[in-house]
Order: sequence, then C-alpha cells, then structure tokens
Amino acid sequence: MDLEAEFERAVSGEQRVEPRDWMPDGYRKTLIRQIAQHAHSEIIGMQPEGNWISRAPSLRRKAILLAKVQDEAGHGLYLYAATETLGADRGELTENLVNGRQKYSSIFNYPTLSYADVGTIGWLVDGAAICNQVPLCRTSYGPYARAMIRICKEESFHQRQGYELLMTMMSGTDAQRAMVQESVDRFWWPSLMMFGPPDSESANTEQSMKWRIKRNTNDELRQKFVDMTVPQAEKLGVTLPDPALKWNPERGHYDFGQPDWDEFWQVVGGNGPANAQRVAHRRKAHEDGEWVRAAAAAHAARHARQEGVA
Amino acid sequence: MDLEAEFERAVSGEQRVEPRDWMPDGYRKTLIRQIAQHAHSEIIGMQPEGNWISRAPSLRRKAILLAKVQDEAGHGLYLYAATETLGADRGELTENLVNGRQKYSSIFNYPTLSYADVGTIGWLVDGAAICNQVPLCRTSYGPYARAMIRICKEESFHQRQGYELLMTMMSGTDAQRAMVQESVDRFWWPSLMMFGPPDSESANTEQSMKWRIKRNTNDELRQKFVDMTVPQAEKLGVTLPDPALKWNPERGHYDFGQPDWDEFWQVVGGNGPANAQRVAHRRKAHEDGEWVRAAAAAHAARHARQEGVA
Amino acid sequence: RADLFAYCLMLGDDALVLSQRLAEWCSRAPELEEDVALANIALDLLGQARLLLTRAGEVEGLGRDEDALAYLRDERDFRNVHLAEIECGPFAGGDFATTMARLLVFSTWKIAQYSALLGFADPVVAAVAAKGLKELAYHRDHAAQWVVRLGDGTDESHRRMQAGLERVWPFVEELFAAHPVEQRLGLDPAAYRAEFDSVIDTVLAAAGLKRPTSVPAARVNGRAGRDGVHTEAMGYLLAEMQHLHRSLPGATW
Amino acid sequence: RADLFAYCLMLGDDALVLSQRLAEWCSRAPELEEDVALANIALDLLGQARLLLTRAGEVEGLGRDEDALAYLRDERDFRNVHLAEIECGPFAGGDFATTMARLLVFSTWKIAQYSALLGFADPVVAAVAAKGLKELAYHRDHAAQWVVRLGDGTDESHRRMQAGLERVWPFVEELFAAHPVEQRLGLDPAAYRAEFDSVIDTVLAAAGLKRPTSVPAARVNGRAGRDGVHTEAMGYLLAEMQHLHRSLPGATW
Repeated sequence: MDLEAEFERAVSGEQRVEPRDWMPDGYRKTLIRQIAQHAHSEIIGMQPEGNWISRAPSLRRKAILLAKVQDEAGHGLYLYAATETLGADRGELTENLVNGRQKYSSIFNYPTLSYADVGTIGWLVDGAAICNQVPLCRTSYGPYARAMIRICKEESFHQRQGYELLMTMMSGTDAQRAMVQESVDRFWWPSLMMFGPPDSESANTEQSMKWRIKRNTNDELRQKFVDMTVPQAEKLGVTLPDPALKWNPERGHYDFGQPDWDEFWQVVGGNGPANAQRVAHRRKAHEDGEWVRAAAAAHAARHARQEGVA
Repeated sequence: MDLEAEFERAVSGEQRVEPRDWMPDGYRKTLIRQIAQHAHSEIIGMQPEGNWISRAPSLRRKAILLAKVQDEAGHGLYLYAATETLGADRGELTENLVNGRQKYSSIFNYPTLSYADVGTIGWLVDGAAICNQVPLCRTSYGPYARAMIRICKEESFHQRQGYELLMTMMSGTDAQRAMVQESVDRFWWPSLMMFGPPDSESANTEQSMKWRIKRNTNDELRQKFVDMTVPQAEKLGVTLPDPALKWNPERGHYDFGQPDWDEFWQVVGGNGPANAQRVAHRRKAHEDGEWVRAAAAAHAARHARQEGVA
Repeated sequence: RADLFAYCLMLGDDALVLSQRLAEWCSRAPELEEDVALANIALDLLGQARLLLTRAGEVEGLGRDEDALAYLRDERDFRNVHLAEIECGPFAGGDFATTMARLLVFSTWKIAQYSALLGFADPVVAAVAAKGLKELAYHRDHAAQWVVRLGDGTDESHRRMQAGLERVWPFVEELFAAHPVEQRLGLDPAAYRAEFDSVIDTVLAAAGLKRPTSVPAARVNGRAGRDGVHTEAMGYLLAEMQHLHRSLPGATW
Repeated sequence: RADLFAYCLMLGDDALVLSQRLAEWCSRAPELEEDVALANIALDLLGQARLLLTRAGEVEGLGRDEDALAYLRDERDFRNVHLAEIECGPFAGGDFATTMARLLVFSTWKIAQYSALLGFADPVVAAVAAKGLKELAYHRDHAAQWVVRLGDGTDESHRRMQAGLERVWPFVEELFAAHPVEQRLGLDPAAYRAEFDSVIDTVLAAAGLKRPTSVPAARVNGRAGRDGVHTEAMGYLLAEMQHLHRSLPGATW
C-alpha cells in the first residue's frame, strides 16, 4: 500500500493529517473512538460539578462554577465537531453514550459530596486532564490538535480556579479545612486512575503512539502528574492519602503507591459509584429533549421549503 | 306525597335519617354535594400543611404535623364512605374534584408560606371548621352526623396543637413572633370567609336548615367564631388585622369588619392564589396512581377467580 | 433611601431568582447548544443580580454585601416577582416550552423596564440597566426564536408551547402593577404594558400561537412578590440555594 | 461509648432518613388508604429515630438532643445506609413500585437487625428494637402485599415492580457489610443475610418476580453510608430538611 506508507511517513515526520487527506481505517476509527470518548467525558463531566451550581456558597463561586460547566458543554461541542470531520455522526455518538456502548472518563463516576469537590475536581481532575491533553495539542490529526489547544487553555484556567477555591477554603474555618482534606482523600486515587491502567496492561497504547495520536505512555503521564501535584498539595496544606509517597532523589521523581486497580476495572466496567446515575441522567435529558429537536427540525424543513418556493 | 310529609315530620322532630330510610331526591343530592365537598376539602387540605412536613423545624413538630395530615386523609375516607351510603361513587366524586366540577373549602387555595402557617391553620382554620362542624354532629343524616362527631373530636385536638405551636413561637425569638403575626395577617380574612357569603347572599341556606342539614346561618357561625377567637388572639399576643374589631357591650358580641367578598367570589370561582396548583397536584397524584389501582384490581380479580375455582 | 434599597432588591432578586431557575437546566437541555445558551443567560442575570444586590447593600449602609443579601435573607424579604420563581421545567411544573414562554415574557418586560431606567437618578442602577439591555436583547431574541420554532414545529410542540404560555400568563399582571416603592420613585410599569403586548403579539403571530386566556393569579391580601409574599415554590428554591452558606457560618468563599 | 454513640446514629439515621423519604408521598399516593398507610409507616420510623437520636445524645454526653443531631449535623456525619436516602418516588428516580421494593428490602433487613438487638447491652437500644419489631412487621407485611399485588397485577405493574427491585438491589450489599463499629460491638449483619434472602425469595415467588440481577453499588474508597459517605441525593434531602431550623438559630419549637 503506497498510500499507507506515505501516511506513516507523514505522521512519523510530524506532519498534520487533515480531514481531506487519506488515512488508514484503523487510524480513523481509533481517532473517532478517542475523540468521542473525550467529548462524552466533557458532557458527563457537567453533572458532578453541575450538581453544586444551585447550592454554591457565594454568588461569585456560583458564577465561576456556572461558567466552567458551560465551558465543558462548549468543549463537548468542539470535540463532536472534530469527530464529524472524520465522518462520524453526532446523533449516533450520543446514542452510543446513552446506551453505554461508548465510555467516558471513569472519574465522573464518582459522586460530588461537598463544595470542596468543586475545587478538588478543578485542581486534581482538571490537572490530570491537562497532563493527558497537553501532548494532544501536537497530536497528528489537525482538527483534534486545534480543538485541544483551545480546550487546554480553558482547562488551565479552570485548574487555577479550582486551586484558588481550595486555597480560600484552607485559610477559612476548621470545618472548611476538614472539607478540603476529606475531598482530596476521596479524589486522589481516582485522579491517578485517570491516566489509564499501567502500561503493562494497556492495550491500545503502542499503535496510538506509532500514529502520533498518543505521545506518552500512561505511566509517564501519571508520574508527571504526581511530580507536579505534590508541591501544590504541600503549599495548600493538605495531605495526599498515600503513605508510599516520597521524593526519590535518584530517580528525580516522586515514588508513589498504586491505585486499587480492581476498583478501576470495576468502574470502567460500568459499576462505579455513579455510573448508572450519570448515564440515566444523560439519557433522560436526551429523551426529554426529543420533541424539541423534532420540532426544530420540522420548523427548519418547512422554512427551507417555503424559501425554495419563494 | 305521604312519604315526603312523613320525612319532613321526622327531621323536624329531630329524628335521624338512616341509609335505608326513604328520603327526597333533593335531600340526597344536597347531602352528597355537601359531604363530598367536605371530603374534598380534607383531601385538598392535606397539601398546604403537607407542604411543610419535609421542612418542619423540630422532629416533634414533624411528627405532630405528619399525624395531622394523616388524620385529614382519614377524615376524607370517613366522609367518602358516608357519601357511599347515599349511593354516590367515590371514583366519580374524585373525578369531579380533579375536573373542577366540585368544590372544596376556599381556604385551601391560599399558600402556606412559613411554618407559622401550620399553627395558624390549626388555630384559625380548624377553629372555623369546628364552628361550622359542631352543629353538624346533630345533622339529620345519621352516617354524616356520626362521621362529624369523630372528625370534630380530632379537629379540636388539631386546633389545640396549632394554638400551642403559635404560643411556643410567640415566646420564642423576635423572628418567630414576626412570623406568627405575618401569618395571622394573611389568614384572618380568609378564615372569616370560610363561613360562606353573608346570609343575604347565600343560596342554599334556607332549604338546608329546614332539612336540618344545616342548623345555623353563615353569619351566626361567623359571629360565634369571632367571639371565640378574639380572646385567644389577645392571650397569644397577636393583633387581628381588622381595625373595626371591637367589643359591643349592647350586642354582647364583637363587631367586626367585612372580608373582601370580591376576593371570596374570585377564589370560589377558581381563581384564588393556589386553586390551579391544588387541583393540578391532586390530578397528578390521581393520574400517576392509575396503574397502581389498575394492578390492584387485576390482582384482586384474578385472586377471586382462583378462589372460585378452588 | 429605603425606597432605593427596596427597589434595588426588587431588580436584583428578579435576576437572581430567574438565574437560579435557568441554571437548573444545566446538563438537562434538549441539545448541547442549548445547555450553553441557557447557562449564558443564567450567567448574565447572575451578573446583573450581583451588581444590584451590591448596590442595595451600599444604599442600605449596614455593611451587607451581595452574599449577605442573597444567602441570609428570609423568604419574606425577597422582593422578586412570582414569574421569576415559579417552576417552569426541567423539573415538575413545566418543560422546555414553558421555560421559553417565561423567558420571552420576562425579558420583554425587563427590556421595557430597564429602558425606562436609563435616566434613573441612581447612577449605578442606570448603568446596570444600560449594560443589561444588551444582554436582555439577546435573551429575548433567543426565547422568541424558540417560541416561533416550537409554535411552528410539530403538533406536540405547538400544543406544549401554547400550554407553556397559558402556564406563565397568570403571572404577567404582577409585572405591570406599580408598587408603592416604584410610585414614590416616580416609576410606572403600566406605562410600558402596551409596548410589551405589541412585542408579544408579534412573536405569537409569527409562531401561529394564540394570546393566552388564563386569568391573572390572585394576590394574597392584595400582596405579591414585590411585598415579599411568594408562591410555595419559593421556599424550596431558597432552601436549596442557601443551605450550604447557612451551614458554615463565618466561612469565606 | 464512642462506638455506642456511632451505632445509635446509624440506627437513628436509617429511620429518620427513610421517614423523610416516605413522607414525601403525603398527598401523592395512588389511593387515599395508601396516603394513610405511608404516613403511618413514616411516623413509626420517625418515632424510632427520635428515641435513637435522643439516646445517641445521652451517650455522647455533650448535651446534644434529637434536634441538634437531626438538624445541625452535616452530611458527612450522617451514618444511614444509602438504601434509606436514594430517591424511589414520588419524585424523580422512582415510582410506587420502587418505593415498595425499598420498603420490603429495608423492613425485612431491619427486622433481622432489630431481632439481633433484643439482648443488646444498651437497654435503650434493646427496648427500641423490641418496640420497633412490632411496627416493622406491619411495614414488611404492607410492602410484601403490594409487591405481590404489583408483581401479579398487570403487565405494566409487573414490569415496574421488577424495575423497582433492580433499582434498589445494588444497595442491598451495604446492609450486610459489618462496619468496624458493629464489629467492636460484637454485631454481625452478615449473620442474617440468609434469613433476609429467604424472606425476599418467598415474596418474589408469590409475586412471580425474578431475583434482581443488578450488581452491588461500588463504594468510594471502600466507604459508604455508615462512614458518612453518601450519594448525591443526600445533600438535597438535608438542605430541605434542615434549612428552616438552621435559618432561625436559637429558636425553640
């Protein structure tokens, strides 16, 4: 296959693939799956934080949170648009989500149980997402790379806001400090799981790296996240719930313990604390909106017909 | 008509009419209408107080309120049973309620806006109901009279509980006292309206008095209520919002102002502050329960058939 | 001054409470674009509310800031109109059509109200009105487009849109009833009723919908939202909104 | 003592939170008789909760009464099982069948739990258990009758009843997982799992329903309701329940 060889040469030469370029079927499918999963994560990710909008403890925090959740909807829109450049159908991807055929980031299957979780999600979850996503700004597929540049910029902003909320709470009352620590205790391990299983157990990594879709292994990114986060935790004054966490001067990295991978596989398999709730929520919104979308389509069709006649 | 004359003689001689006795059609219809309206009032009356069960400010108050609302459901049941002794069908009466063809006490078309309203409803609304209902314990139709005896006993208990709640609040904080006064301001006039329009405008009174269904005119009962309530208000330390309210030593009664009868007719006509909400709430519960009642009926029918076979 | 304080609360509470309601759609809208749009509108209104409540606190002069006014006032002291607080979806009591009916009515009325405030004596209120007008023009446009789309969509959407209008229409009269505070400030909402009607009629005509016939909601003792007398929905809204703030007294956020 | 305090909270919170949920049916039940029955059950549970929380306060010895514990504790300090707090109707997340499924599971489990407490070292807890058993027998009976009626009613009711069981089943495992507090008090919920299963199987057989297949709900970091880690529904329940009490500090009721 000349085309295939040409493609391989282009991507290994760091050239961008654009929608009209030829690409192998596997590349296209892998990308659609990965970008859709990312889009779904943004959409499902609206729920755990959205859960606190109505109860935000100050109007300023309410505005910040509402804007952030709105950004997530926006990210979902860019990413679905990127899949459409690959020939995917947004309606079909949504069906895949609400029917559980496609996944989203496992982190959103954990509940948000206090307002500190809003800060922790910003700090740890968005922080981990950024570690995952910064390399994707140089991913081989052009539209995806450009969407990621925009998204990463907004995510960094969200991460700073999350950290700032936690900082404010840590300098508040004892109750607020306890709330932050309790939240970090719950989210630390799930955050480490966001990088996926250890490289030894990761099925898709090798081909994706070759295609320049992925650029780092799960374990590399996880290490980078830990190295970045530990000093931030110290500055914040919270304890990360890992007794094995320790600076290793020889490696020049922090050593850390392993998350409970059984829990990870259970959550990925659909049985986390909130999987059923998240998908049911999305499905309900989708089904409740069916008549609205049908009406908009009917109106648009009638309007188009009338213009055609005129 | 011999039967009719016999009937008239019996009721004017204070004899009780029982289900199997002959009675004029008008008497039967008037009674069904009145008892059904009373039953509907108990059922709709669950809503304004039920509105506060989930938010009751102490567990003791929650228990008292829940028990009271439960009693109202119970009263509804006795009264529907009394209509059934007259040949009415409970399902049909419920349809009449949810379709707005039959009325209920206009007082329940006012919203409950603070916990003090729970006390005020007990004190003023149940108080007015008792004034209306005590004479009905001697009403000519036996099953109705007996239901009223039981209901009046429970209503008196509720009234004392309501008054006790207000007393407790009045000896509490300034905020609590203000809450009570504000609540009494809202409920005073609607309570006076509970006795119906002035005698001069009341259509049904005369025949009902002759049949010994009713035993006092609206205005007589209203006066009795005012005379009873004013000293209670003084003891409580609240101001009744009627500048015309004053002891009249010549009449031996309190003089008082007239409620806004335009408002009364508007509320009775279906356009009070909460009419639409109350009926919609009832209708929704009725419709949502349809499949449950259908299932119970199907199960009972199958069970009966199987027993017949065995 | 007391009148200006009260008036700032009226305007601020209208915006705050409707913002709270609209934000309930977040992650529940019929399409993703609408999640973005409704959040945007809720944010605009929240922004207006913050400026107005802050101004109210300054005028009052007792040191209450926007949060003290939003979180530590009791229901009786909220002065928003009923239209802002009633449930119009996504939960019980409404749907997307009802939400759009309310938004159309609310923003059409607010535009007229803010327009009348452009030369208002208090410069902060006048400035909020000026800035708010641009935002509200977008809100009204957005709502009007949906009302037309749904009115002229399918049979079901037409039926729902008409029902949504009937549901909110009883709360229109309150919008144009001058409150004593407004009267003393020289403001008369009745003055822009005709303008309101004409905008609504235009939208309804384009949508093929009928002017609603539901009668105005009755007042309680002559009082309504502007007097702090609300509907039963308001208490639940405030319980949810205020609970966390009240649970941690003395906390800073 | 700390263990006994915690255990009283566990039992008291189970009863309080389920009572709160059941009372939501008030004025919303499928028939009037059921309004009465559900209110009755909610009252029984509320009564148990009051005795148990009062006892918790006594054991703690810091002067907290039933109201301080019900209204002024934060979510993290509530120790009820998730089964009590999840939404099973009349609002989102359930219907009458789901409510009956939960009530059957809850009361069957509670009967076994209270039976095991009849000889418990703390006489107050033992007495509450003894009194509670009579009430719970009625609750279980009531729920079982409905489960049978709905399982063996119409196609729709059968489908809903099975779905209701599937909805609550993930929360069963937590009921039988011994918490360290229970272990230290010498209590082992696992001991009555077989009894529970046999009662449930009997009812399901009579109803023509299948044993649910939904998998147990995952814990968060190994923790669940008994550790104060709840579902997202809990915060809303507490906001509504506690708001008024917290809004008037120092008030007596």
